[in-house]
Amino acid sequence: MSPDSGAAPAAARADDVLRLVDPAGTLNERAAEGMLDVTGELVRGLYRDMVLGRRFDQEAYSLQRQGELGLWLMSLGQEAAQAGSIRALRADDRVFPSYREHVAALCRGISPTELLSQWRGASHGSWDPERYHFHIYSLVLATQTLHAVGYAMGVRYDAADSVVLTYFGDGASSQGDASEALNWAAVTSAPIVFFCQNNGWAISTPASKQYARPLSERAKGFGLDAVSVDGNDVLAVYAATRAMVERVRTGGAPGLIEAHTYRMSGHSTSDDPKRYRDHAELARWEAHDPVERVRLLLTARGWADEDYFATVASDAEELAARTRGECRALPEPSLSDTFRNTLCQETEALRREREGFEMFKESFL
Amino acid sequence: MSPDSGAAPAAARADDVLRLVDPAGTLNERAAEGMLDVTGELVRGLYRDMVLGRRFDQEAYSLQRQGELGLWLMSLGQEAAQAGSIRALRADDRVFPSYREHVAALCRGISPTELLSQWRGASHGSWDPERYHFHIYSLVLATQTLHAVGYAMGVRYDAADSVVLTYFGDGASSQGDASEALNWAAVTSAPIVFFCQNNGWAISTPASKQYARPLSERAKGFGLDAVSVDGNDVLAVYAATRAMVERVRTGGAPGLIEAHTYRMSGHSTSDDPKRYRDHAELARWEAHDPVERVRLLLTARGWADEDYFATVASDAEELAARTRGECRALPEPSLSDTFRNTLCQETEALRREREGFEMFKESFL
Amino acid sequence: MTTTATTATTASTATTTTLGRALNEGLRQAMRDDERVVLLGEDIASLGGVFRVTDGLAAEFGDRVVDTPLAESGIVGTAIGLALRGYRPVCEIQFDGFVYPAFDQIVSQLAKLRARSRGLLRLPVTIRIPVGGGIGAVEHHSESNEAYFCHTAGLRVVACGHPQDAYDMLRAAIACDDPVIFYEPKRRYWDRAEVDLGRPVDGDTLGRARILREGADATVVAYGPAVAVALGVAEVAATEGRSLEVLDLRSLSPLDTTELCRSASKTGRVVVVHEAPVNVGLGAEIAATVMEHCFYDLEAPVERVGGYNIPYPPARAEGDYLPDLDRVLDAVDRVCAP
Amino acid sequence: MTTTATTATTASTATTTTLGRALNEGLRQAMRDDERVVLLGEDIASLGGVFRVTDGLAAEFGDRVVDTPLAESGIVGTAIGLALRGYRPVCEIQFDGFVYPAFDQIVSQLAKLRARSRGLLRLPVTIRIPVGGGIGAVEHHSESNEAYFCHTAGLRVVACGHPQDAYDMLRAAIACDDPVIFYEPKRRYWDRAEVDLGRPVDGDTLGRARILREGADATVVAYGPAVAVALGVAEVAATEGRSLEVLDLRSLSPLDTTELCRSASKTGRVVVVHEAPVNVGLGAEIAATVMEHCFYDLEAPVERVGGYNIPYPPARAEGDYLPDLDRVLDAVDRVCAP
Ligand SMILES: Cc1ncc(C[n+]2csc(CCOP(=O)(O)OP(=O)(O)O)c2C)c(N)n1
Ligand SMILES: Cc1ncc(C[n+]2csc(CCOP(=O)(O)OP(=O)(O)O)c2C)c(N)n1
Ligand SMILES: [Mg+2]
Ligand SMILES: [Mg+2]
Repeated sequence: MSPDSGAAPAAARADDVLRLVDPAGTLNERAAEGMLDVTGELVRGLYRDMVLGRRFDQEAYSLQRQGELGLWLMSLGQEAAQAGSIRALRADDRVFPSYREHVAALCRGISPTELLSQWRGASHGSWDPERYHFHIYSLVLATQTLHAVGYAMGVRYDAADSVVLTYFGDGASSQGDASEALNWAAVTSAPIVFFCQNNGWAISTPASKQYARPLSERAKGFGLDAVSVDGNDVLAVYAATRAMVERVRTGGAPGLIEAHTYRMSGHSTSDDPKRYRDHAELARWEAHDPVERVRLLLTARGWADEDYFATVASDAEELAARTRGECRALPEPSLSDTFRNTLCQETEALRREREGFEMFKESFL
Repeated sequence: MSPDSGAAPAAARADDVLRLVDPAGTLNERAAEGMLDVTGELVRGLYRDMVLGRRFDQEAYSLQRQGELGLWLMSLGQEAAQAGSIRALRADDRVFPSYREHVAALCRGISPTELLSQWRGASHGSWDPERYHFHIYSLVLATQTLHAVGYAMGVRYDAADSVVLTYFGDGASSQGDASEALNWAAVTSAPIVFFCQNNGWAISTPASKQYARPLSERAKGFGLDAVSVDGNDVLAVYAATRAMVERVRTGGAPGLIEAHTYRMSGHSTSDDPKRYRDHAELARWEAHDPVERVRLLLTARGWADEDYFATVASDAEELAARTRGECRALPEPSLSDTFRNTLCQETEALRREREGFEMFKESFL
Repeated sequence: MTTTATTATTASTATTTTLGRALNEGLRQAMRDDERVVLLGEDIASLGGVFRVTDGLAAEFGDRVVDTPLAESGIVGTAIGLALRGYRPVCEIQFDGFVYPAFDQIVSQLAKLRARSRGLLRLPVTIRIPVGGGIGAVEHHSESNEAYFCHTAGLRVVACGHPQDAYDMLRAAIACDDPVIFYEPKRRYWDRAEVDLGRPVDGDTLGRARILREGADATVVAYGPAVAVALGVAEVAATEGRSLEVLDLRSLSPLDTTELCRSASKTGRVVVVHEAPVNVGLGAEIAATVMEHCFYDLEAPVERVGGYNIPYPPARAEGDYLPDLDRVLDAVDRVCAP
Repeated sequence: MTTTATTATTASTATTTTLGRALNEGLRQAMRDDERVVLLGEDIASLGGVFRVTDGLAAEFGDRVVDTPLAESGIVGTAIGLALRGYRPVCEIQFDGFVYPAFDQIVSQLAKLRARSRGLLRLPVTIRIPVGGGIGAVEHHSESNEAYFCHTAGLRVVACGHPQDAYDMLRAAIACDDPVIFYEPKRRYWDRAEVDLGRPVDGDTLGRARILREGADATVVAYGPAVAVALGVAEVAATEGRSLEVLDLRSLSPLDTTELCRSASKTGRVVVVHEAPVNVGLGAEIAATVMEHCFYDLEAPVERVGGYNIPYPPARAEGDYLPDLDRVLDAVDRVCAP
């Protein structure tokens, strides 16, 4: 691997990376034993999550190209890492995402409108974190990891048994905040799981320029429990996350999961990955597609037939159609709302400023 | 060890902590072999450094009590960690200290006046970093670790063979900057050694509230080479530092040394350690004094006689007298100097402001 | 945890105490009244903080007083998380100069999260910062950085100037559902005064400026540590036959423009005093605001007396840096010149 | 590394190009002239930066263009270390809203190290920051945070408004021995103009404001992205028979008080335009300064047109937030009202 490339597919990696299903769809029964009861229902559900997530991402991408969104950050290729981890949580386990967790968000019930609003420029964050137990996106890298730790301290104060999970990237790991969070969690034994989607790249910067040792080792150095998983293997991600979350729920030390995956698109619709990475790398990863191997597994086991696949495909198309429709119908934001949402109790000064703005605006009507 | 205490003396620690001389002054020949050629000259020199450093610290403490200094941060107990590490460097190896490295500073030839100036309130930093290859103190914790890494990148650009060493504390290790620096050094393979004086406390906060795993393990997790040493054993510190510095000088990966030592005084002359720690802990550490064990070794080996000890003691008194005299003679700072030192090229705006100040001040003469 | 009822106020709660102690009592009372108030900071538990403002609170409230790892971004970042969980964290920043590592968490997260979430999130976080110079401290321990936070939308910024306000304003800050940067004038921690520790929480103390001394010839506007200087100036000026009005801003953002402009229009002459550098400081906003609203009432340009545009000097030169009686009187002379 | 001779300026170096390209050429020339100039930033090497300002430089200068780990405090902190070793680092902050993690390194280290070392240390560090809104970006990508740095003693803060200044000022910033915060108006990166790429380095471009258009009735003061707005306003006002003077500040700290006050005294009416929130913004300093020096020449209070005191809004509402032609013309009407 040249020093200037993102991570290699997990296949080429050391044995300490957990994998249950290989790219050919073969389930490693021995590895799964004791970790996971692999049922058709479970695998079908995860497959559906991934297919819908991918279709949604593709639709959002098109909407950006059509000028309906200002920007889109694609989740293509990271479906397994997201669906596998979010489905391993209880509905009331609190999630602090970064900004690319669209598949996870959909699994939590967040609607296409709520997800697109921010990228259309209609809001900065639109869903109610309380309703979905899923915080709004954080664009300033790694800041959410500290929020997650604080929230987990609160869970501990409340003697509640929910667990907090925070997503962050290989690039974000270099921020001081990320390290402060890992350390803080270890020191306070807060009920939290850090989930790193290591997709090999931070915009144009390969993971090899981001760190010298795997992030899972860093986490151990801070005193966290840590595991590495094939992030394109949804069952491995699911199993590893569930095991860690349940351990943390019952008082175990906080942990980190490093999921090795790949950002198959550019960083965003503004990015041109051809400027900094080889097509060959992408091709290598295409052979490790997270969705395909699950389809193969479902077929091989007879857990799903063509009807099932057709239903999922048509559900995906329906989601895409809904996404298109709702995106265009998104209401325009108003500055008055930003004024009103700046503080809980609008100050006199702010009210005067808002009224001045509104009067001026009206003077043009 | 209760969770609310600083670290225990290295004696009570695991075997992976390097020690060459025990508190009874016995040299572990086997451990030293290959690492260090222990000569009378070497040990006498380090002994002298420590005695002078301790006497200087004591004098500064008195000066503060007499109102000559605004504040003093005592180095008592950390003489071995400092003398052992600084003496393992070449004179042109650049040092980025924190703020308690008085013994190291004296070893580099920095004068008592230069050291006291800041604590008397006569300057913020008074010596020339270029002259002593020793940066001014950094009071904002861990910030200097990044400066050190940047400087080391410059050394590498210059294809020079000097090494950078930066001091920081157990408390400072929790700052985001410290982690960014460890990671940055590992990624760039910068020629740097991080030297942590883990003295068990950050003001009133015990190391047990600062991290969950030893800092040396954290460093390894970032991809640095790391060792733990008995920080009260000057030969162990010297040997470990020299080995690591020479490895780094010849192209080895950057490293971290965690020296377990103890802050035998309060955090500063403003601090009252009785509020937060047991006298018993101090007593335990007194039995591990860094100076005493070297005296015992020198005596046992016949490397020093009473005459020698008397000479060192009188040199120490001379240093103390000089310290007293020079402190009182320190010139008062002037605001005009701060004006002139704010920018290299004084702007018109600043010149006008300075002249305004000077005229106003003169109007009272 | 559940919120207990507010403790009843009793009749005889007035006592003579220091500003630091008044803050301590304010924290204690807030923690007794609401179990969701938690304290985060460096050395605030067993030590009681380097200025002892949290003295005794760990003993009474146990793990609700947290000695954190040494990381200011972590302090504010985790406080945000706690607030999202329904807590009311009060953070202590050990000294003014150590708030900068937390700047991103304050400016991009704490201040903006409510607007970013379309008003769905509440961030009742108080950040206590001992502020200013005059105690002979080493570098980074005498900073006045209020202008940074005043310029940041989404924060409320306040500074107390004497013991009663310290108590009242701190309680109001903790009760406020919005983030508050709470400045404590460190060289006034030991100032003593009669303080009523039984006053009910009054949100108004957080937003209203207050006339501390009425006067006719000019207004001296001050806040935090400079309030005592302004009062001293008024004393001296009175002996010279000059009647100065002293306005304690208390709220630095938003400004109480009504009270400020009322006084400015009345006297027609304004001097602003603060320790922070004058350049792009809060005094500039006050001057611009007064000009905007009282242009035709002003007899002279607003004078600003504050720090120079240089880093805070070594302690033995700080006397020349801090706005003192002489410099403020000189400015008063200038605005009053015919 | 040794410093090579300054490349000779040739006669025909004028070319039509964009502001972004002018910056790129400025960096290239600076790196050719002085081997101690090194670039640090995220995605600046193979990608050439998200705005392509460093395009092609890694190919020409190899390891002097560093794709750093993703950590802004690290970028500025290591730049300081490099400067102490004798280098002249130029840091790129990817977007304005990402400079805050580096705030402590900028404010307590970069700005203060020279004073802290009694003038023994030099910190020739340039920090390039694409600034401001108007490009339909997501949150944290449209911030105008110059006031924070202007209020910080020990820094020079500049903003370029058009391609020639972009080139000249960047070269002067890199040549300056003091730290410079260099703002690039991101929505003007694609503005084209004739630029002379052969001009010698001239420190004056760093400190001097410039009159871009002479006028008699009022002065519009602007900088960075607002300069084009101000010029547009002057165009429109001219058609209405009003003659506006347009002053491009260029240097935000220190202010060129001489030029500012000359123009203010001449027209007697001043409107300041910037994108940052007005509250405790640079406009406040300009208003206060003008009042202080030109009190008796002023016909009306200085008007400030800028961002409201709220976090930057979602992109589809930014048109209402940014000072535009209408809002500035409205302010011009106010200052010109009899
Ligand atoms: C503090 C900060 N600095 C810079 C950026 C600009 N930026 C946005 S995404 C990104 C790369 C992030 O990489 P990674 O953490 O690996 O996440 P990924 O995009 O791969 O999901 C950068 C540099 C930012 N958002 N925040
Ligand atoms: C960023 C920052 N926060 C807080 C402080 C206040 N402070 C000064 S020393 C200290 C404890 C430092 O402990 P450690 O790093 O272990 O060094 P030691 O004092 O033990 O040598 C604290 C909290 C500071 N100087 N800088
Ligand atoms: Mg990534
Ligand atoms: Mg310590």
